Amino acid sequence: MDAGSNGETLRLIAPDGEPVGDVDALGLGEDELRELLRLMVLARRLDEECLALQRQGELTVYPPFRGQEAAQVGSASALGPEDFVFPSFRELAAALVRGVDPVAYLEYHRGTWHGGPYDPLAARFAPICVPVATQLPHAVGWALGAKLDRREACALAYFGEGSASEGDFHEACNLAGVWRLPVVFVCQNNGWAISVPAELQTAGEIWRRAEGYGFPGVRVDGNDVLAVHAATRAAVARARSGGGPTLIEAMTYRLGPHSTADDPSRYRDPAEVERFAALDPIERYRAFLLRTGAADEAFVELCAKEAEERVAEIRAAVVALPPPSPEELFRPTFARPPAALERQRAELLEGSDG
Amino acid sequence: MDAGSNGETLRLIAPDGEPVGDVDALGLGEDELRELLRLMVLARRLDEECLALQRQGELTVYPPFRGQEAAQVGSASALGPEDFVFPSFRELAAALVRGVDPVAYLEYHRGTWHGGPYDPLAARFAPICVPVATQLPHAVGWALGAKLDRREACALAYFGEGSASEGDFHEACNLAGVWRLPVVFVCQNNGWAISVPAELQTAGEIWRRAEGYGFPGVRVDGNDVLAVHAATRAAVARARSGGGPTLIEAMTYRLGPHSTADDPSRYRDPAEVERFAALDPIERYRAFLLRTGAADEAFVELCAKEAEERVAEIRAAVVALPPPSPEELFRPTFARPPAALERQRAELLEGSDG
Amino acid sequence: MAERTMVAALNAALRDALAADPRTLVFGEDVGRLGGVFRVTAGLQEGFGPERVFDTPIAEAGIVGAAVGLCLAGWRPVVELQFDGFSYPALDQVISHVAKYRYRTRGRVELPLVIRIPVGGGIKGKEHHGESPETYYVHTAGLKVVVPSTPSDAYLLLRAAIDDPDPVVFLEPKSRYWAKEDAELTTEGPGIGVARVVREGDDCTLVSYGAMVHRCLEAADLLAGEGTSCRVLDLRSLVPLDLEALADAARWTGRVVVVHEAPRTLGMGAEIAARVMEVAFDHLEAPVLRVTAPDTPYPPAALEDRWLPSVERIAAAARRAVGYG
Amino acid sequence: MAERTMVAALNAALRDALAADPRTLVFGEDVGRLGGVFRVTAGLQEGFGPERVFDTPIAEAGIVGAAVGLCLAGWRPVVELQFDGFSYPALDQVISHVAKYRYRTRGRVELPLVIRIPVGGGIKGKEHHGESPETYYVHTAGLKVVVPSTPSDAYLLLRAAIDDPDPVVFLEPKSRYWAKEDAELTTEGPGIGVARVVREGDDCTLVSYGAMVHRCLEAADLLAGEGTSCRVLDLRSLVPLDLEALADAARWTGRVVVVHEAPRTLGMGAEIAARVMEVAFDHLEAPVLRVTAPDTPYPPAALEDRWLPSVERIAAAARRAVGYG
Ligand SMILES: Cc1ncc(C[n+]2csc(CCOP(=O)(O)OP(=O)(O)O)c2C)c(N)n1
Ligand SMILES: Cc1ncc(C[n+]2csc(CCOP(=O)(O)OP(=O)(O)O)c2C)c(N)n1
Ligand SMILES: [Mg+2]
Ligand SMILES: [Mg+2]
Repeated sequence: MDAGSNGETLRLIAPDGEPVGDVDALGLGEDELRELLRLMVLARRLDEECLALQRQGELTVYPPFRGQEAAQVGSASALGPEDFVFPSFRELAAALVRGVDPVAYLEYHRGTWHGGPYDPLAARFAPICVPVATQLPHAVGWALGAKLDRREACALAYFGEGSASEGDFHEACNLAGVWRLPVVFVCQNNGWAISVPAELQTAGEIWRRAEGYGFPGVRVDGNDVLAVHAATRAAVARARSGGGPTLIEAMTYRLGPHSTADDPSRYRDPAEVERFAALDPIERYRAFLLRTGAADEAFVELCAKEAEERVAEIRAAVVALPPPSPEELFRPTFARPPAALERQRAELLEGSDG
Repeated sequence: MDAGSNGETLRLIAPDGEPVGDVDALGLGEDELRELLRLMVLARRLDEECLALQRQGELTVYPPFRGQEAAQVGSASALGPEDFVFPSFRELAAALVRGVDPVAYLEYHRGTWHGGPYDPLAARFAPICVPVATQLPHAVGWALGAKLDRREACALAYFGEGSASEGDFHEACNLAGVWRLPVVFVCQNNGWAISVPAELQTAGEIWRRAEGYGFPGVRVDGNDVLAVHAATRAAVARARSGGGPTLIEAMTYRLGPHSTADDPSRYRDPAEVERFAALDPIERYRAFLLRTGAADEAFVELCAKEAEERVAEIRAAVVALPPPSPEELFRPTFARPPAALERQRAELLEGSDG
Repeated sequence: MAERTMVAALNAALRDALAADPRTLVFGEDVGRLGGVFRVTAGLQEGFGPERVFDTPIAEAGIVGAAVGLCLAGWRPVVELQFDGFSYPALDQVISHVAKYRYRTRGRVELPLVIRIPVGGGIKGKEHHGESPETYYVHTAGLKVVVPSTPSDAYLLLRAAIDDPDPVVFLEPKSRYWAKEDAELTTEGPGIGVARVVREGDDCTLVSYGAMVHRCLEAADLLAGEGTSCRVLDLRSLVPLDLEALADAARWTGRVVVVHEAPRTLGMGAEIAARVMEVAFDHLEAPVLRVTAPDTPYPPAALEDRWLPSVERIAAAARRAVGYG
Repeated sequence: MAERTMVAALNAALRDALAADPRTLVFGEDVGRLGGVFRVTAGLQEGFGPERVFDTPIAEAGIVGAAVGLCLAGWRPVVELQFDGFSYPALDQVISHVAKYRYRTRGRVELPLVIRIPVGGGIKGKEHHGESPETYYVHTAGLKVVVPSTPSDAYLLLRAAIDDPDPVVFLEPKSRYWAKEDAELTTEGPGIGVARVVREGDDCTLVSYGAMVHRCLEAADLLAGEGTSCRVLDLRSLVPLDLEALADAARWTGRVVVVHEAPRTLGMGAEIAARVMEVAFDHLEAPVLRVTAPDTPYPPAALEDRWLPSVERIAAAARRAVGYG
């Protein structure tokens, strides 16, 4: 478990599915082990469907997460119901794990609502956050609030290796460190920030930055769902018991384009993509489960079938989403709206500006 | 020399003046060694005079640097004429070393001009910079420009340990690291940021942050002028030869108040101040010079006398500084001012708005 | 009524708010042990403990971002940004999150937070210590923006801001911090969104807020001696803007002069002029005039008196308005 | 004249500027290898090498701050901030340094830098991708602020901005990026600070800039069919503002409608209304009306057409102005 913080990359399953670490120490039952596959398969199927929906004009720009299923499922599955997730904009898989209603979530990509289409407080999943790294201070604030309330809960914040170049990353880490707050910072290093490769983003290693803030950093194989889960579980336990923050850097790869508006052929070598496609996190984990006997082929098929059905339902619900009412241009802005805004509403919606 | 980067604090002179490191390796001649004392004595005398001038109403708020003379003189003296300094707001000693006209500099504290009262390009000393850490990206940009020009020169940027909590610190360090730029980041850790002690500012050690950006960090005894000089010289040499940035954390102490508007008795123990006063950088270095025979008592007296004379001149010139002309409300704003601004000028200065 | 400074009134408001609601927190740079560089938070850490009132590292974006997260955890943060010029690093958090969070979450997540900022010039400060940043906040849809001009209003409006379910940017005119005035500390009275006629008059209305209200009153005194009667309207809140009070004043006096420290272009005077024209065009007997700083950076201390609106410039504008046409 | 998009015109301007002056640099997020998320910098890295045209880490304050330092080293940086909503992290550097550096150094240090920002809505973008941030820049004394509405102006004004010795914030209306128009790529013609009458008319003036100029032209067409003749004034630069052109238009038509995408309060319309009143009060036959977004955050894509000024809203306002009184 401590491998990650010595500069080695924590790994429990080799790319071919062979266990290479102490998986038993995790203490996961077979049900729990299988659940991780079910979630990853569902997430991938939904991701594919979102791409299809986008092509069909049912969604606006969509950022696929293919290749990052283990990083998201492994980490989000280590949380308890009291914990709170602060996502960036590519964490649909994590949202699924947390039980966020995917149809509500997809209102965001359909363009019928903004980053908080679901109930963030009920889901314990903050709004989808596009200005990169700005969600990190929010996680810190929430964690401070939890600490002041003496709650045994932690905040988990997702961000990309590109986002880690922003000032907000630094301010958030430093505050979490000096206040010893229950925050788990999960960096999904997927190799690319739109067209910029990680080596043009920083000359350092992101997990190593934690030391400068006085807390541990670990690097994990982000395509190994158990390694991610193990690292996150340890970090969550430390956070909840007053041990302070942890920075986890999950090394993974963005197999798809940055978003449906992006054309990666302009900037990256398809051979690189093929190399990483061979390290697919789902295939690896499926092989692991079959090899260790934790699951059989029937289960694998069941996962696929279930995912198919669930995604068909989601799809149907998404294309049937009603457009927002024009009243929504105004209503959510203030709890106590200024009188002048009420006048603007009347002007705009009732044409009473004549 | 490498002590600093292993977590040890680089020190060449013990607090009692005893050499404890390889001073000869520095290769400084006796003239050069003596010059450092001369500069520190002059700086301190000027600092004292500024406090007096402030009390007499001749300066507005003034931030004294007493206790930090070695950190500033040791670092600034390691630069060549081609290098460029990006100060924060407490670097009058560094400015003196660089040959900035102190009378022009003090226009800032007299309230007759802003942070750039001297010619920053001629002095190779950027404007005094109050919004903390915002000068660090400027240093990075300048260094990028020097690198593109293939000039063997480096930028040296000063900041405090409190300023290192700002996002701009992080963005600047990361850019400098990934572009391998000739920048020396000098953190004067003087223990306090106004009323906030360093341990409430960060749980980490600032010099250690460098590793996360992929370049070396060193910690030096900031009250040891030779240690600071040695660390800076090494960093400057590396920077100029394409080796990239270095982060130097100089451990020192702010013996005075944050500024003349501050009352430290509200937040810090006088015993702490006494403890650090006993580690005075000037006394230490004077003892070293006398002990090693690099200087004698006559030189020490000469320094004091020269400082007295020079400061009297500065004082006389400062109190005689003319107020700025009201035309200066407008003239420096644009090289090509908008016509509307010309109209505002006429309105305001010629009362032509009647 | 006792004589009090605005600093004392603000301190009392924070103290009473902390006492009234255990979810209220006060934090920022140097607000704890020191009690703030202006002493607005003096004694609060002693009174409420270091969990309710605390110092932060120097990280304005982090401070405001943490306040957002605290709201999600059910707290009511009151943060201080130390000076106008040091509020800018937090602008991204303010514009992208504080102002939009309720909207983005369809009204499900409220941010009952207050951002206090000492603002304005006139204290012979260094650069970056005399800025008037209100335009940045007023233009940002989703925020309320409040500026008291007296100790009584400082108390009442800060209590109202802390109680408000929406985010409030609370701008404190630092040149008025130490002026003693008769002041009552009460939450009863006109709240956020209501302007106040601080002097009645018939010939011209001087519209202002914060420190410049006092200069308008001086100008009104001066003009009274010349036989010109000025109404002085203290806006008190810039968002919401009290359009009734503006319309009343414009209709009654037919002449309006707006006064503020911020530079002219897209300073608050632009909005007042536009609104007055919209609501009272037929009553206007002169263009709305603006007495403001010029469109230049805040000058060095030695020049600030020339830059800031003076009593004489205000009076001259009022004379021009009254003599117009 | 050839048909060109604004993207192509901007690309040509950058290319020609890079060729004209070896001190010119182009950098920002994804501007190098990719050629920008809008392809404005396509091919420039190939053409001028990775020292003159390069990608940066995601660090907007760092990018703008580095540009300041590059100016001190004698370079002329042209930086891109990827979207309106991601320009805010750089506001502190812009307000505290870019706008003030020349002033603070008594005119000794010039910052000939250009900050390009794709702005505005109407492209069914996600939140933070449809903002109109001009007020933040226009109010900040020390900056020039330019907004082209056509490919020709995009070329001419960007070349002028890069040549300008003062810092220029160059706002590119992204909903016009891909519209093809007849365009000439020339540096000859009215530069920064000069507005353009893009349609003559006598009854009412529609004042706008950027994308909304085209909507004003459509409204003018519609109104022409009703017998109302509208002048359309394209401001082109918001700082400096062409006061002569505004005064001429207001005096001639007596009725003025300002149109912009930004929310109403302290949007550019406020300044136009105030200025028009100042320079042409006696000629105004109706209040200056503002057709703008409401004072709410940019809405989700499904609602943006309701939020943005529509041809019909513009026409309605013009009818009100013309029928006033
Ligand atoms: C403050 C800010 N600047 C720029 C952008 C534009 N942008 C969107 S995603 C992205 C790349 C993010 O890279 P990374 O953090 O590695 O996350 P990934 O896309 O790989 O998931 C950029 C630059 C943004 N969203 N926010
Ligand atoms: C962005 C910003 N925030 C706040 C301040 C107010 N301020 C001035 S100095 C200072 C403390 C700086 O501490 P440090 O960096 O340790 O430098 P020192 O004062 O010790 O030299 C603060 C908070 C500022 N100048 N800039
Ligand atoms: Mg990435
Ligand atoms: Mg310090």
